[in-house]
Amino acid sequence: MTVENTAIYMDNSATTPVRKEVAEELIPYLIENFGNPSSIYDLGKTSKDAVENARKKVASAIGAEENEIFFTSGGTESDNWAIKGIAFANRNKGKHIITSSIEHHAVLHTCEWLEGQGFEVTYLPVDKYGMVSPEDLKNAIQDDTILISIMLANNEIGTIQPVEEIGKIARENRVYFHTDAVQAIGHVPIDVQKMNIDLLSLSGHKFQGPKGCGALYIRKGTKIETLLHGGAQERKRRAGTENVPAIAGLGKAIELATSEIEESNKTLLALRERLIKGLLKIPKTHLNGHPTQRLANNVNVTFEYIEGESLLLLLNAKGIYASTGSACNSSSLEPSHVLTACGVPHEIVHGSLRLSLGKMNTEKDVDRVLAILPEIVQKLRNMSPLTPKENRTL
Amino acid sequence: MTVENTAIYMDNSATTPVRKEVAEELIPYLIENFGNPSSIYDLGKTSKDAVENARKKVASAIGAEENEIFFTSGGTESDNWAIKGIAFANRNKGKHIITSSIEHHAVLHTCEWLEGQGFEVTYLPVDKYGMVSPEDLKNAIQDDTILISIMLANNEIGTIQPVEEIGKIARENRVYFHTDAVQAIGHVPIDVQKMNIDLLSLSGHKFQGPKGCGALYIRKGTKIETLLHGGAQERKRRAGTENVPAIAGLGKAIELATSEIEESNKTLLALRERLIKGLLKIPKTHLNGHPTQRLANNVNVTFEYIEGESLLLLLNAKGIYASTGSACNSSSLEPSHVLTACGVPHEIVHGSLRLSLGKMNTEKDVDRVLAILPEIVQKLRNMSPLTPKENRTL
Amino acid sequence: MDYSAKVMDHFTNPRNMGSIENSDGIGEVGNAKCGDIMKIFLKIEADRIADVKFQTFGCGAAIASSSMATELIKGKTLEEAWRLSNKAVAEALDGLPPIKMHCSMLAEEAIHEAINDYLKKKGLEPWTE
Amino acid sequence: MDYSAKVMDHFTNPRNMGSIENSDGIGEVGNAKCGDIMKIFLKIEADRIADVKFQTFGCGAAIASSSMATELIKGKTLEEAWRLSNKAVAEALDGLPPIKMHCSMLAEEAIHEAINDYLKKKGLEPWTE
Ligand SMILES: Cc1ncc(COP(=O)(O)O)c(C=O)c1O
Ligand SMILES: Cc1ncc(COP(=O)(O)O)c(C=O)c1O
Repeated sequence: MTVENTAIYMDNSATTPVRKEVAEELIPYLIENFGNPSSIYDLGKTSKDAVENARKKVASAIGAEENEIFFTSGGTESDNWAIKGIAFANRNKGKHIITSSIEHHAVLHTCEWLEGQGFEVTYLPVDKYGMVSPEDLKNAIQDDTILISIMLANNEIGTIQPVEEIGKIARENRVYFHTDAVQAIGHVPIDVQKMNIDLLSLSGHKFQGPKGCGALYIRKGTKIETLLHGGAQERKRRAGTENVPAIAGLGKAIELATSEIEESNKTLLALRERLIKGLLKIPKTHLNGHPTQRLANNVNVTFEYIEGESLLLLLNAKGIYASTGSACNSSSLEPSHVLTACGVPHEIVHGSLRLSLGKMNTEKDVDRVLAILPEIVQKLRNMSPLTPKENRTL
Repeated sequence: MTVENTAIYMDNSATTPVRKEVAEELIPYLIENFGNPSSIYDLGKTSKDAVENARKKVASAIGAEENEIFFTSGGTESDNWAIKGIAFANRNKGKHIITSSIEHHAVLHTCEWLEGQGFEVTYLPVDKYGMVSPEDLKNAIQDDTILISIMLANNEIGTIQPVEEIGKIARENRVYFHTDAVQAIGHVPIDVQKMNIDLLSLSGHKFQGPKGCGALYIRKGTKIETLLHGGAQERKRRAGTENVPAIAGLGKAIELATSEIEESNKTLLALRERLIKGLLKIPKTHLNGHPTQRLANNVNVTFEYIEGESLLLLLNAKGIYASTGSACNSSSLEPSHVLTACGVPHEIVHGSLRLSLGKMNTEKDVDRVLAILPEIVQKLRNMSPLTPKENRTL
Repeated sequence: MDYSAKVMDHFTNPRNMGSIENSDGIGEVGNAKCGDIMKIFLKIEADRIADVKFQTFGCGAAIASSSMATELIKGKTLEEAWRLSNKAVAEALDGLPPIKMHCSMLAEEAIHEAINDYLKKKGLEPWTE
Repeated sequence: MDYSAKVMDHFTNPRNMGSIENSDGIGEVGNAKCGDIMKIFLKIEADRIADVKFQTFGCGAAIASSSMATELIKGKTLEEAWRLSNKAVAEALDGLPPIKMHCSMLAEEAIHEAINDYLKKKGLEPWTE
């Protein structure tokens, strides 16, 4: 980690630094091996080999076959492609889509757009931990349901959905099942066969791969339309000159991330629990998300009476980088739809803090955060008109 | 140029190596300055500054304002967004789109897809040089025409369209004008004001910037729908975590490329003319594209009686990297739609060779190609059943 | 976040933070749902703002706006304080990001509320313009 | 292009390239529009292929297929030559990219045409199966 030594980066769910090994894999394709993979000559072949080698690695990371992996420009494009692609290709079969109310905006806003195109969308509720109920899902399936899109793990609260059960229900009802696994890669072991997943989105920069590069897994035989039309790349299903350096990097990153899951989760889990335990000692503090069915790197708490953006600014001043679900920190001025869907009251949503751990974080980092946070929270509480007398020190 | 010393890369229209200065600009954002531009803390601000700095450079390269530039994953996405975005946002106004028959597939296949969605598309013909006629365009405009999409310069034959005239016609008829400038950047000076361009696509890797990153210029006030839905990036119009390293690199690349146009065109033009003159000495060889209104770096010829893929393979064996419009080299098994639209007979289209020059090419390279090509052409002609006796040496 | 140095200064070291016991006027605007609540306490002496304090639940811009607005009205006549516009607050802070301009609005409104609270307590007509 | 070493060898150094004056049978298939024309010349002696040459307009796979196919039928009986399948040609080349399999088809067809041309010239029934 090369953020200035004193800084503590705890926003790994937002993005991660490219790993050294990944940078080394990627950089030679910028200047030396810059050929276009579609070109017939040797320089093109080198690039093509890099892309196919990465495809193999992505496939093996999720139990898929190589020709089921399509490279995209990231998680957002993968989500858009999966959902619009299935919707448009299967609209003669039906117009109903099921998703959850805590999906990433790349899924939710795509679904909302489809509603404008004549599709019907059911947004499943979640319980207070952010869990979708398989019973609810079963009940939501209609004769004309063509797609279920439920994320594997949530980006804000880290809740891991019962994907295998959802996949089984989808299969039994012959409905395509898409899962946004952007946050899950490198944290949750994935097997698209066992989990009955038909489409899966992933994004390189969430697991120390490059930004601007992702993939969509599409099960063989799936009826899906193309989203980006043009050249014959990606077996004519995703046009555009391949981002060879990024694809090569993504391949390396997913290989490393998935091969190290067990070891990495052990470390992260210990840090996570230490952090949660310490945070909950601050009065009027609540844990968001599921206590156990959660990503090993995700901590999300709310502090009553204070607002997240000002919390982040004070943390930043101390060199601690984190995120919040407060509306004040979102360009839409809407508070976190995820926490709201979990039933967290609006005023409390604004006081949420997400600390997402990564490879670079240490116990020392955790302890420093735990040393610094209480006084920052107190400072803001003293400033807030909402804080009851007993929680003031001033 | 770091291709092995003996190799001659003359496929710069396919892709280009990242420039050293561009790589230097880009690499620090992989590991050190890896923050997410949407993040509030300092590390995020560094990334955001990089993106906005690049946006400024792109804007100034084409005479636009910063808030009219939107970063995408490349030329293909830009073309798809421009055309689908305008079509969907303006369909209550009309369903008619005008384009040309020599556009890149990113435009053509997008238009074809829109035909399937109930839009009507006119594909303007071109003359034997690949020129669109402004008269034809005027005649094609209907009351319900909502978009004209004509490329600035063609990727196969280098023909430069009378874009300023086209822009004027579009403006007079109050029709949006999109131009695919992917091949033009760094070769043709562009001013979106003077040229009345409403939307313009560009792609980093065509001017020594990174692959997988492009931009779409959208004139302020243009009614356009979003293509990739999700987060609030790019002023809520193009979702997805920004590809910060690539965007920073693209900014640097476009700055360098456009500031050096004059100087670079002078060099390229001399090489191009030397190459064309030498090639036309080979019997039964024809120049494709316009003799003067063409990109300074584009050479495209056809050799009668032979097929392009085998030509490329023999060139590759000599370390010369080029491309062809032959069907045998395309994954669609269709010969170049561009040459076909120019009226080049099918059997001759297969014998086309594109040599696209770049910064790294020298007069020595040109002379070496001219020394090697005649014997390769002759070898294939001797093999071909189409070659008349007088053109055989065996 | 694109905050000016002035905003960051007033956010990190807010002036006039706190409350006033037995204040002469209190204004509270905003709501927790939107993530911003601003509460202004006034001490009035001879139609002048002898003292002012604030409590704010909200983002950096909201806190900085509260701090700056209270600074700007301290010692001023009620009329002068009433005429403090949100634009003036934002300008005094060397500008606010467009998306945060509503925070300076909040400061203006809170001052109006507090002045009217004072006027009402005195049995006077509240001001409207 | 994902060509095997064998394909590249036969493409770069094609065997049996050329034509035969006074050949006993000629087969020409494909068309210039598709980018592939293959022409096979046979010299037949005692129902055996005493010599064979080809001319090909086409891609690397087409040229390599011509070269390999002519090698495979040289010295064979007409019946053996007739039974040469496109799959056998492709296999002998260590495989062809899927999109290029039609090139080996062309070789099989050109041989059939050439054999039937010979049979017709001899006043015999052309073979069909
Ligand atoms: C769950 C989830 N889905 C999708 C995305 C979108 O990925 P990207 O920003 O790489 O396009 C993200 C991250 O932003 C995410 O966390
Ligand atoms: C004229 C033209 N338009 C669009 C594209 C597509 O650009 P990209 O492959 O970067 O998506 C290309 C290049 O392939 C091109 O030459």
